[in-house]
Amino acid sequence: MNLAYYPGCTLKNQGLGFETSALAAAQALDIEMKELDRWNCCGTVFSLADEDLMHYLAPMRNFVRVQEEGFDKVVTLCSMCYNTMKRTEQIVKDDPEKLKTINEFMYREEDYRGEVKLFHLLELFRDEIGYEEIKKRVIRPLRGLKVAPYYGCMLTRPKEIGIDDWEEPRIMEDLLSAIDAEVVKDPLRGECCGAYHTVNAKELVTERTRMIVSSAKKRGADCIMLSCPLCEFNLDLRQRDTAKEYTDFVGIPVVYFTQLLALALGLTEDVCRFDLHYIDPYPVLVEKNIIEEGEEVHGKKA
Amino acid sequence: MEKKPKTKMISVFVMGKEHKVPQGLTIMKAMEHAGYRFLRGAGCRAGFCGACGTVYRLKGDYKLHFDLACQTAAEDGMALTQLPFVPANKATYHVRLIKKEGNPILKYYPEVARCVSCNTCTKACPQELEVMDYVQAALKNDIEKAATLSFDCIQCGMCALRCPAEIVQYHVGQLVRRVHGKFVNKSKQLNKRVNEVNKGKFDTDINELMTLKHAKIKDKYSDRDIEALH
Amino acid sequence: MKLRLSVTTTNSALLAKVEEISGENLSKCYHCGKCSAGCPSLTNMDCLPNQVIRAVQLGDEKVLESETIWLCASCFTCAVRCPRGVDLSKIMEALRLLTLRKDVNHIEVKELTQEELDELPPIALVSNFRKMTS
Amino acid sequence: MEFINGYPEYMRASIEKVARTRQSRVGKSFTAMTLDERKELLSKFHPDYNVKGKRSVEVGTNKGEIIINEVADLLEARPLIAKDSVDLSQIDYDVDVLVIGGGGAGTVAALWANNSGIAIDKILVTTKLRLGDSNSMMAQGGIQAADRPEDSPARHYLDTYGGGHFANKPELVERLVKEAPFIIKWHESRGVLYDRDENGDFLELSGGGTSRNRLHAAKDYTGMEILRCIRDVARNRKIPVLEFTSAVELLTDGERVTGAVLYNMETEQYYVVRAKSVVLATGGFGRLHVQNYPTTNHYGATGDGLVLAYHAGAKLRDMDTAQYHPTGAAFPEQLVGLLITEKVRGLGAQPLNIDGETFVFPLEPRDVEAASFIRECYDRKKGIETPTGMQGIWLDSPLIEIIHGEGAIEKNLGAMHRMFQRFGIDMRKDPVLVFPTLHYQNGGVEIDRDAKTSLEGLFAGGEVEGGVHGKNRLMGNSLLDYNVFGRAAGISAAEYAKKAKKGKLTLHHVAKYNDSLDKAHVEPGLKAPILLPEYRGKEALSRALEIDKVVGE
Repeated sequence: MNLAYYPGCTLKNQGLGFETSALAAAQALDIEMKELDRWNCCGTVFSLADEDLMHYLAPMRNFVRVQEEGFDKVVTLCSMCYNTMKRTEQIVKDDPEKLKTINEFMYREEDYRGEVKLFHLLELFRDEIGYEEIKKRVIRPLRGLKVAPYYGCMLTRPKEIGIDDWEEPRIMEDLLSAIDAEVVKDPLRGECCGAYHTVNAKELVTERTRMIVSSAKKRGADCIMLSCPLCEFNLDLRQRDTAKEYTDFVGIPVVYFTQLLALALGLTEDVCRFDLHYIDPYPVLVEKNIIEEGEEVHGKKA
Repeated sequence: MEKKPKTKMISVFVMGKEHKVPQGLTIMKAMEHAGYRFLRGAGCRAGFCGACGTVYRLKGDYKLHFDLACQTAAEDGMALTQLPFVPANKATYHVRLIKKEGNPILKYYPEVARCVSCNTCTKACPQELEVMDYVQAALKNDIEKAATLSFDCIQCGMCALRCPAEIVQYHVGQLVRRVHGKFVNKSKQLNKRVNEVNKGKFDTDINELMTLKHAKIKDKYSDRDIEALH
Repeated sequence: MKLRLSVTTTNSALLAKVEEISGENLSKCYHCGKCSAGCPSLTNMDCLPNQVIRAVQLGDEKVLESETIWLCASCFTCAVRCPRGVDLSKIMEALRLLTLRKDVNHIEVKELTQEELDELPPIALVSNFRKMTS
Repeated sequence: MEFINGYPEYMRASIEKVARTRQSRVGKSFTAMTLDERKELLSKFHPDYNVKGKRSVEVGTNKGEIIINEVADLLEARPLIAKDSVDLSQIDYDVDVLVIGGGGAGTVAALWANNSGIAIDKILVTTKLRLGDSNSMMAQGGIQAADRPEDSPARHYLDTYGGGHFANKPELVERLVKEAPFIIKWHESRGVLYDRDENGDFLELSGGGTSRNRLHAAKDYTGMEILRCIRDVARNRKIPVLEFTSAVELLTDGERVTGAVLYNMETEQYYVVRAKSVVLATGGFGRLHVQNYPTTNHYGATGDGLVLAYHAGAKLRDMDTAQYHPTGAAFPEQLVGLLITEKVRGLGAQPLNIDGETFVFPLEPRDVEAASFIRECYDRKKGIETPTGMQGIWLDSPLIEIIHGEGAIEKNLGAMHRMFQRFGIDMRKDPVLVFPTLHYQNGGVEIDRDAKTSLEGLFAGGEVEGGVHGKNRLMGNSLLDYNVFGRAAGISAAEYAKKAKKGKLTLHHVAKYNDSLDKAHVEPGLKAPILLPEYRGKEALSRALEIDKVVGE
């Protein structure tokens, strides 16, 4: 499969482990993903104003890059990138006038023809590889690990671009089943984490983190699994601030779906970069015999 | 010697005022020919210092052009003004204290996160740099790429004046280059040589040269072997 | 925030502008309150999301000063649940833009501390600045 | 005028001749000159050897010495301000160290004065244009430092001393070469991005007159990369800088330098500065257009520092020579005077006359090469005239790709290729037009190894000082000079300021100087320092229009 890969800015910063585990897992599944030579931040949030063409430029430009490099398919891991770019893909398909106006403004670029198709990596696993196939490739089943999948907003809403049903999604649950982990179904899996309010209204995010994490924990989850670096930051690092507010609060680790998949495919832990997480996932992974005690990775001893 | 034809005169509009100047001059020289004396708006006069950023439109064309007055030919009907100064805040930092982790650029220039990838900065760059790409590289913490792409920046500031996100690209470029410089592999032989000099390793040789008679040192100079010839 | 709604305060210019920016037809809303019921930011809001629509319908410009429009996190829960197909997230965006387009920021970037900037990932800054700075 | 591929139509006949003879010139070289031939050529055609280009100065410390006309004119000009034109009792700035000049040397001096214990608010930098506007910013080639195992500071000494015709001051060369590796290390620690190999060692090149590959470069923006980085350090430290403010006279108490009178060129106000010590870092004199040559120098290079120091009684040296680079661009007008690196000839491009004939060995020493170009244009009348009336010689750049293969120009001379391309000239297909250009002030205010001038309280660093380079500077030693002696001046000025008391502020030396001008019967006319060159009206056109009036007669 000939695929371009669009990382997004946070996967090169705090979310590095998302990228490294995804690339390693993809390789193990024989998927070739080529990072675009040139790409820019997608803008992270899709402009919701109908006439605000300026904010379509960033995602559009990335589609131009995909086209320039000779691909017609591009895959992304980050939920926010997925959402922003997918909605842009939709807009230019539905509104050729908008496409024309944007192309004219970006006169230094080649015209975007509107033909690139964007996938989320989860879709790729489900639809192109197939969970049955993934199941066959599992070397280290995550048996006994109780995982609460968390969708947040951007993977399933709005309906038109969701990668799964917005009320009853199962794409993450099915992946977890394929790698033999135990699914903890949490009613708050589609609730918003507070998103960018983490910058200016930390207390709002802290409260939502408490709700979402506590709910998953109450249902017996060992960890939360997600696909968005902003949700990850809020549900993971903001547990620190939650704990300051609620002294009885006990958190659980937050991991990316690619990290669990990489472990299941038998890859070494260093592709996961768990050292970048605030709540250390090691103890629980050791406890569930998924990682052997004493393995030293990135200076941290499990 | 071949006879050269008479030089044609062209019209240049400096801040709206029309001047007739000989064809083939730079904008800078055309303005001087017209009687302007630069204080601001001229520096190295060779495309290195960024003092003479100029914005102009050509006859009948809606496009706004950005160039250096010292490196661009005046054209007939050109309407121009200089932008010799750009109000821009420079962050204060100490490169010695900067860490690679996190995003050091966003720490000092958080407004980089406001970039909408409109590419207007790139269009405004007289050096034809991919300004937007280096700002984006900085955002994703690809310091090396940002340093490389911004290397030829002469800090004229046209990018910062055009940016709808109000980013000061050229200061961001300065920071990324210094941060990159901090983390590149350092020269071992340089370190060794500095220590040798400090210990006086070359003092005897140099003292000998300093006290040598004129004819002797002339011979020594003529006889020295030259690496470039090998 | 208390909204005083009356026919005399009706300002159809506001309604027209919001409909133009958002592309949404506000008169479709029949105030069932489903949007407010599912809104994750509700506890911090000074008026209900469907009250925002009502205010715009009646042209009350005070809605521009409400915290509600800024507390919306564009999670689209309201958008997917609306029985009338109104995308409230787009209306909220339009209302924010009416302030931002006057070159008024909702947050000041320079007030972020070095410690905050040290730990906040780019995704948080980019999204926040897009929603809250002009 | 019609232009075809960047050149005016009338030049095309000559360019075709060049193209026609190209294949037959491959692999053939013009014979190098004998020492006698060189001597004769130089004495007839090199601007430095032109007796009409120099004369004896009539006043001041160097009275009776032979000095370049344009400099002598400047020294014999009436001071800009008289003894009583400024109220010296109103002190506007009271500092420990005043640095005059905000280019490389001035910025380095200010930083090292601060490093040596002078508080930031007790330092003042004053500069005619903006901080950093200087020749230091424009240097392309590189900076010398003998840090490779096969090289040594002693070798660097020998190269520099020989290159300067053995007229350099040995103690200065000693400091220059010994501190060179330290300077590079200092730059490294501040984040200057020199070209390196994968191990972190520098990619070092050879320059004219260097016996080892010793040039540290940052692409072809070496000067810019160093100075913008150092300037950033100074800006982070918030060193006070007065921009667009020139020093117009030093102040003395009769025995030592105690401050300066500054002139705000925008508001036309004078400022009085009292300082315990003063660093002169005003750069060179290229904008004097010695013998009407175009120049590679920046807009403010008018030799002001020489004037200031001389009025106060400082000694100058080596003011009888200037450095001319043989290959400055001569066309298009927009690029006139800009440097075309020696590397172009090194890669095989031959200089040719209007008939496409070779007339000189391409790799003669710089002065010989330059003199032969002048002879070809003004004596043999075989130059190419540009639309603005300049003379030029073809440099047959397409030969480079015949010799080294396609792509060689973009790979080795990328920046220059782009520079010409902006004006529609493709140097891979057509030759480029060149003519010698005024490049560097070899001499200046004499200093000792601590950058002390002959005046108490006055220190100097960079192009304004003399003695480091003798009669000719080597490529890569100017960036080094401003760092080594800018630093030395900053440190010495700081140490001096720590011990010195505040002095009385007078302009008595100016009155005295005026008297000596009267006594020497020098006609009042020009006033100095001149601050900025005059380019209005016809002066806007390129120089070298009337060189034939002084050479080749």
